[in-house]
Amino acid sequence: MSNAQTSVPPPTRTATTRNLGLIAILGSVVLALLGLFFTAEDVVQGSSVRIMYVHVPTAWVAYLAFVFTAVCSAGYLRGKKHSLNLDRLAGASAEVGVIFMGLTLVTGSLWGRLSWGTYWDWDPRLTTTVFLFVTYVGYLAVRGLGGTQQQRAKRSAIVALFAVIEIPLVHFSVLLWRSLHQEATVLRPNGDVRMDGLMLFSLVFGVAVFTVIFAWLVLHRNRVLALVDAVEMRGIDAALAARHAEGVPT
Amino acid sequence: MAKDVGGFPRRWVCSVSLVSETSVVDVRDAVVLLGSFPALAEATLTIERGELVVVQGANGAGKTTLLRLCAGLVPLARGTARVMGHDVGSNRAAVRANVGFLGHANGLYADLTAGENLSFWSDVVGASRTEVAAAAHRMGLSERLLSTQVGRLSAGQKRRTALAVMAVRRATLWLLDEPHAGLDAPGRDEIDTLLRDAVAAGATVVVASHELERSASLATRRIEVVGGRIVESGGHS
Amino acid sequence: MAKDVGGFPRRWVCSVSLVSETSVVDVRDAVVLLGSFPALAEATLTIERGELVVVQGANGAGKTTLLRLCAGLVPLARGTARVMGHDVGSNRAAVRANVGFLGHANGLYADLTAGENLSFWSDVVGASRTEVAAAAHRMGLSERLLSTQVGRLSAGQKRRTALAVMAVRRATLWLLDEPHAGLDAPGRDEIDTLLRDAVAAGATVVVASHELERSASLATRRIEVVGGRIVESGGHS
Amino acid sequence: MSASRIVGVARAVASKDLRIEWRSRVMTNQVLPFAAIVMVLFAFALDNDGILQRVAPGLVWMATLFASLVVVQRSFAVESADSAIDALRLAGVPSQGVYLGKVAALVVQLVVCEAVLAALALILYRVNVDRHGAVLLVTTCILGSLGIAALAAVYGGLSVADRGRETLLPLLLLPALAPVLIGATRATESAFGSDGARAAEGWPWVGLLAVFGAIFLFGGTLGFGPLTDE
Amino acid sequence: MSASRIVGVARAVASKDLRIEWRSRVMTNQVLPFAAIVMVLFAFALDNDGILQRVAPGLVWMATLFASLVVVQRSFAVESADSAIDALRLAGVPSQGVYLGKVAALVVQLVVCEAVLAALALILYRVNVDRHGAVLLVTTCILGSLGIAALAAVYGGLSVADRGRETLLPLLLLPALAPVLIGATRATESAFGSDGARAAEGWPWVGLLAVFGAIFLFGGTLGFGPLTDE
Ligand code: HEM
Ligand SMILES: Nc1ncnc2c1ncn2[C@@H]1O[C@H](COP(=O)(O)OP(=O)(O)OP(=O)(O)O)[C@@H](O)[C@H]1O
Ligand SMILES: Nc1ncnc2c1ncn2[C@@H]1O[C@H](COP(=O)(O)OP(=O)(O)OP(=O)(O)O)[C@@H](O)[C@H]1O
Ligand SMILES: [Mg+2]
Ligand SMILES: [Mg+2]
Repeated sequence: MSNAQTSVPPPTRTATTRNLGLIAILGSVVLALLGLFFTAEDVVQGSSVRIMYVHVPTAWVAYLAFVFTAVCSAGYLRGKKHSLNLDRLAGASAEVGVIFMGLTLVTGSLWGRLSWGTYWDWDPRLTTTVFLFVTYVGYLAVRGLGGTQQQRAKRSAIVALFAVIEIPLVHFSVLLWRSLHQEATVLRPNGDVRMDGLMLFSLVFGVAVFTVIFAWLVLHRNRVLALVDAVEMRGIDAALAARHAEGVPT
Repeated sequence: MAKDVGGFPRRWVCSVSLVSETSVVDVRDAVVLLGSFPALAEATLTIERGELVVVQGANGAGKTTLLRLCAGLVPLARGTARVMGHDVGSNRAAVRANVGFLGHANGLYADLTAGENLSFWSDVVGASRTEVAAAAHRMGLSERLLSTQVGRLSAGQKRRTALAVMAVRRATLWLLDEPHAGLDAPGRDEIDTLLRDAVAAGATVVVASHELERSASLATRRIEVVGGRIVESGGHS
Repeated sequence: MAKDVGGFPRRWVCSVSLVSETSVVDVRDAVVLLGSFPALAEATLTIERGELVVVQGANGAGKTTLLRLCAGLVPLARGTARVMGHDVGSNRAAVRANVGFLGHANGLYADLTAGENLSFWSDVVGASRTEVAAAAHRMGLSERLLSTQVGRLSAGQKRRTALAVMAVRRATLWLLDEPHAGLDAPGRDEIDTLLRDAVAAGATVVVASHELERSASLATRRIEVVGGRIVESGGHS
Repeated sequence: MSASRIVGVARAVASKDLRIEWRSRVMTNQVLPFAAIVMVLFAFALDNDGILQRVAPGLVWMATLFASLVVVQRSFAVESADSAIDALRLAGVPSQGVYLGKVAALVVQLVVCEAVLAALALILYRVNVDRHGAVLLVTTCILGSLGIAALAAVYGGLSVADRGRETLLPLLLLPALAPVLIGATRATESAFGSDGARAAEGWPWVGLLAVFGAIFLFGGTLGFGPLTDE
Repeated sequence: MSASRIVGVARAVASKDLRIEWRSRVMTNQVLPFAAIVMVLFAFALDNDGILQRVAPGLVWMATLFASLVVVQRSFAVESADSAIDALRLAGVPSQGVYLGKVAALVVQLVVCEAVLAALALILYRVNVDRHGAVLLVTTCILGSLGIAALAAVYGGLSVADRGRETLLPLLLLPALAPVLIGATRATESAFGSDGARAAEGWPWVGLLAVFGAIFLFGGTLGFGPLTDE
């Protein structure tokens, strides 16, 4: 049943992936140049505003990754043949998403240190970010529970659907949190940052670059996961042989 | 009105007849992984309706796993398994609805009394009070025992309660893992009668057992599990 | 140096000889209450050193309770009970130090591997690595099983591990509650040999069992528990 | 599966769970004393100024969260202890029935817990609740419990399937429940009038809780079967 | 019973318990996440004014208390699950050895838990600890854990003896531990400098903790055998 789905996956050495990789590298270089040299310093924040070109794209692409995970999971559950490939895509996307969300946390903390003088503040969005991060760490833990590959796929697909409805729930409830009461404590200059054209362009460009990096990583990670599954299936053959030998009296 | 066959309600027989064209159990090259260990390693087995099959084999050979596979409790890694015409991989609910299973554990709630356990399970499967009372009586559960918390019963009394629960269930395929363990001599005889009656009423019974003498007299067929495979399959006795 | 008798270290024999003047078990009119239920109701029993006594009786008769009383695990409500010369009521520590007990449960830690369980218990009772290895080998525990968590073993493999733990212990009085349950045929034979060896080495063995044929060949004496009393006591075979 | 069958199974499961709880008193002897001592100790620690009234709602719901962890773990430990879960799977009953029964029993236990905690808070922290506040409080408790129970039962079912998996439960449950906790705390603050909040301000939060409850219950009813079905 | 035998048994029991914990990760996956989320939510709830720093020590110890309940229950559940406790009783080992082994394993787990919680408090609540404070903090953690573990193991042993009795544990343990909790909280407050307390003020509390620890440990060593011996 699942044998066919775990045969050796197609190679990633296709023109598309290679080009994606190239674009990702070039894009990163351009983004670094834009961010570090061409964009202006911020009036208030000085040079530290340059963190934004990593911070914001990683956050948004992490959201994207989680949504993609959910889409793949729904596809897995709806599909007649329960494609393990969709499941692996979901897993790969969540892994990359967790990494990006982690990057958001790290860059945010560093930025916070520079602009607020502290690594952490009890801002709603920061708290949201932590909850989401933990949620998807939990999702990855569910993937690691063991069992057959189809079991893993089914379980984690359902958990992914639960997790993704948490994104808006967590997001809005925590935003409402302050808005109902005192709001002045929010230190972060949300929309207040005046953006000139180049800054805005760099930000959008950053998002694009990180999206390409995301796609590239997911493609490769997906292949690795497929290989891991295939290796697991091969391991079964050896285990079967050993098991059969048990019956032979010594 | 449904007439009883050997003490069992007629509806069992009816529901069996719906799928009588195919084998009750049809397992082919089944591989079941527990962790990464192939507890069943390409096992192949066919059981026809009305058989009383005794499964033997060394400790760890895979008897329990075979029964759990037939009950749709463990996933299949490779091969095929059809039980009562339903695919165990894709249509577990249908399989489970018609299977009665008694494992090494009793599946009872220790905090509830034996009577409460029985009536919970009968509520769940929709059995009547009289069926419950009959099953309890059959397994020798006195009023005193029925009102004692299961956690306080002796090992054999627990097993008897579990068997009563099993008997209340309207299963067309009975899967029992060492049902004799812990029972006294009259209890063992009672089980044998229970299983024979079930077969007479049209059910199919698979019993894993280490008691070779006892099972020899009970079985219509004996099979042996060795190293995760069914290697030797005796003919009908 | 201690020389072995029938595979068992000499020191067992020595420690037995210290209390050889009295009966190993001497229970008189013992009443044991579980909750308010008299699981033992004025039971009287004497067992001499070197006997291999099989205890039979219906489910709930009180066999387990009798064994637990001899092990000093349940308190005496009335009557007297002396085990190896020590009063079970007042000097439990002395009783327990010389008793090996295997109940319906295995007493193993499910999260530890079989090997870790064995070495924990041998550390606790002070047995050597070679004794442990010998016991594991004797009970058929392979390297693979020894490095598998007990919670994942099959029912019989767990029982084998528990028996290996039991064998590692230097008991002078062995109390076993249905040791055969769950074991395959070779395992059952192995236990019988183990018990006979223990008796040969000077230990005393009490086994509760429902397997009448098997225990008949094993026992030097058979007793029956009926309604919390020992009513019928066959002579030495 | 017919709806009446689902309801029947749900009722059987819920009453069984409640009876077991009644016998074993895990809630009364284990959860409530802990929660109570936490509240008392806080009362001691933060006596002097108005902090207490401010913390009270948060404490009540934190304690409820704790209770829900213990209770849901227990609720599924009972199923796995002697493999009753296998028997349930094999009874051919609709998993929706089992799920709804579990949720119902959890809700009852959590509401009891909250009632005790809220009463404690009222007494210890000298909180005053007017009639409007009382209505708000009761609604909050019921909807909050529903949201917690609906999600806890799903993840509890996932974690029961295999030995050692139960440690996953808090990891999955806690971040997901954070919004419920926040909503319930906010609504309770309004009911308690902490920080000068007025009861009317609490109703939007109650609405949020209702949404959570509905979503989780719906998702749970669909997802419980496949998740627990190994 | 010779002292070396006691130490040998204690070591075997402690390492067995720690290994089981290592395998099952109840502490890391279950207790710590809960404690952490409690601290996060509190931080979130009580952000603006200086309350956080004031509550931090209390929270750390409340979380430790919670952890100790879970851990000690688990520590004895492991013994009763498959009746290993019977085997332990029958092994002819000195009960003092079993007790001390249990206590040692508990102390290790609790200290780890406190370290994490204290670190969290330092980061999340922006508490500053100077060198003197750090020494005080470490001493407090060790002695506090010892007191909790020494008492918890006794009552844990009592509660394991019979089915259903485990729910008694919190009821027995919590009131008895209140003084330890208060002492430890006060000492930690001094270490954290909450409310302008100075580190030097904490040492008398540490002395109190030491006294508690010693008394409980002594009493436990004597009482554990008779209490668990059914
Ligand atoms: C640990 C600290 C931080 C975390 C976890 C964090 C997290 C996030 C997240 C998750 C987003 C995406 C929000 C969304 O679109 O829904 C975001 C956006 C953003 N963050 Fe941060 N952040 C942190 C610190 C900071 C700091 C210190 C600044 C600037 C002073 C900052 C400035 C921004 C800006 C400008 C955006 C994009 C605009 C927007 O809010 O939509 N962040 N951050
Ligand atoms: N997670 C695991 N890792 C390694 N081996 C495992 C795991 N789970 C199960 N096993 C092995 O799989 C086999 C399970 O066999 P099963 O329980 O079906 O045996 P059985 O024939 O019922 O034996 P018994 O007669 O003892 O009941 C055992 O050999 C067991 O050691
Ligand atoms: N708390 C209690 N309340 C009422 N009856 C109890 C209680 N605890 C134990 N019993 C009864 O005490 C008896 C215990 O007997 P015991 O366990 O010794 O039986 P046994 O001979 O070992 O039976 P088996 O062959 O089933 O193992 C049982 O009849 C049980 O129902
Ligand atoms: Mg088996
Ligand atoms: Mg018994």
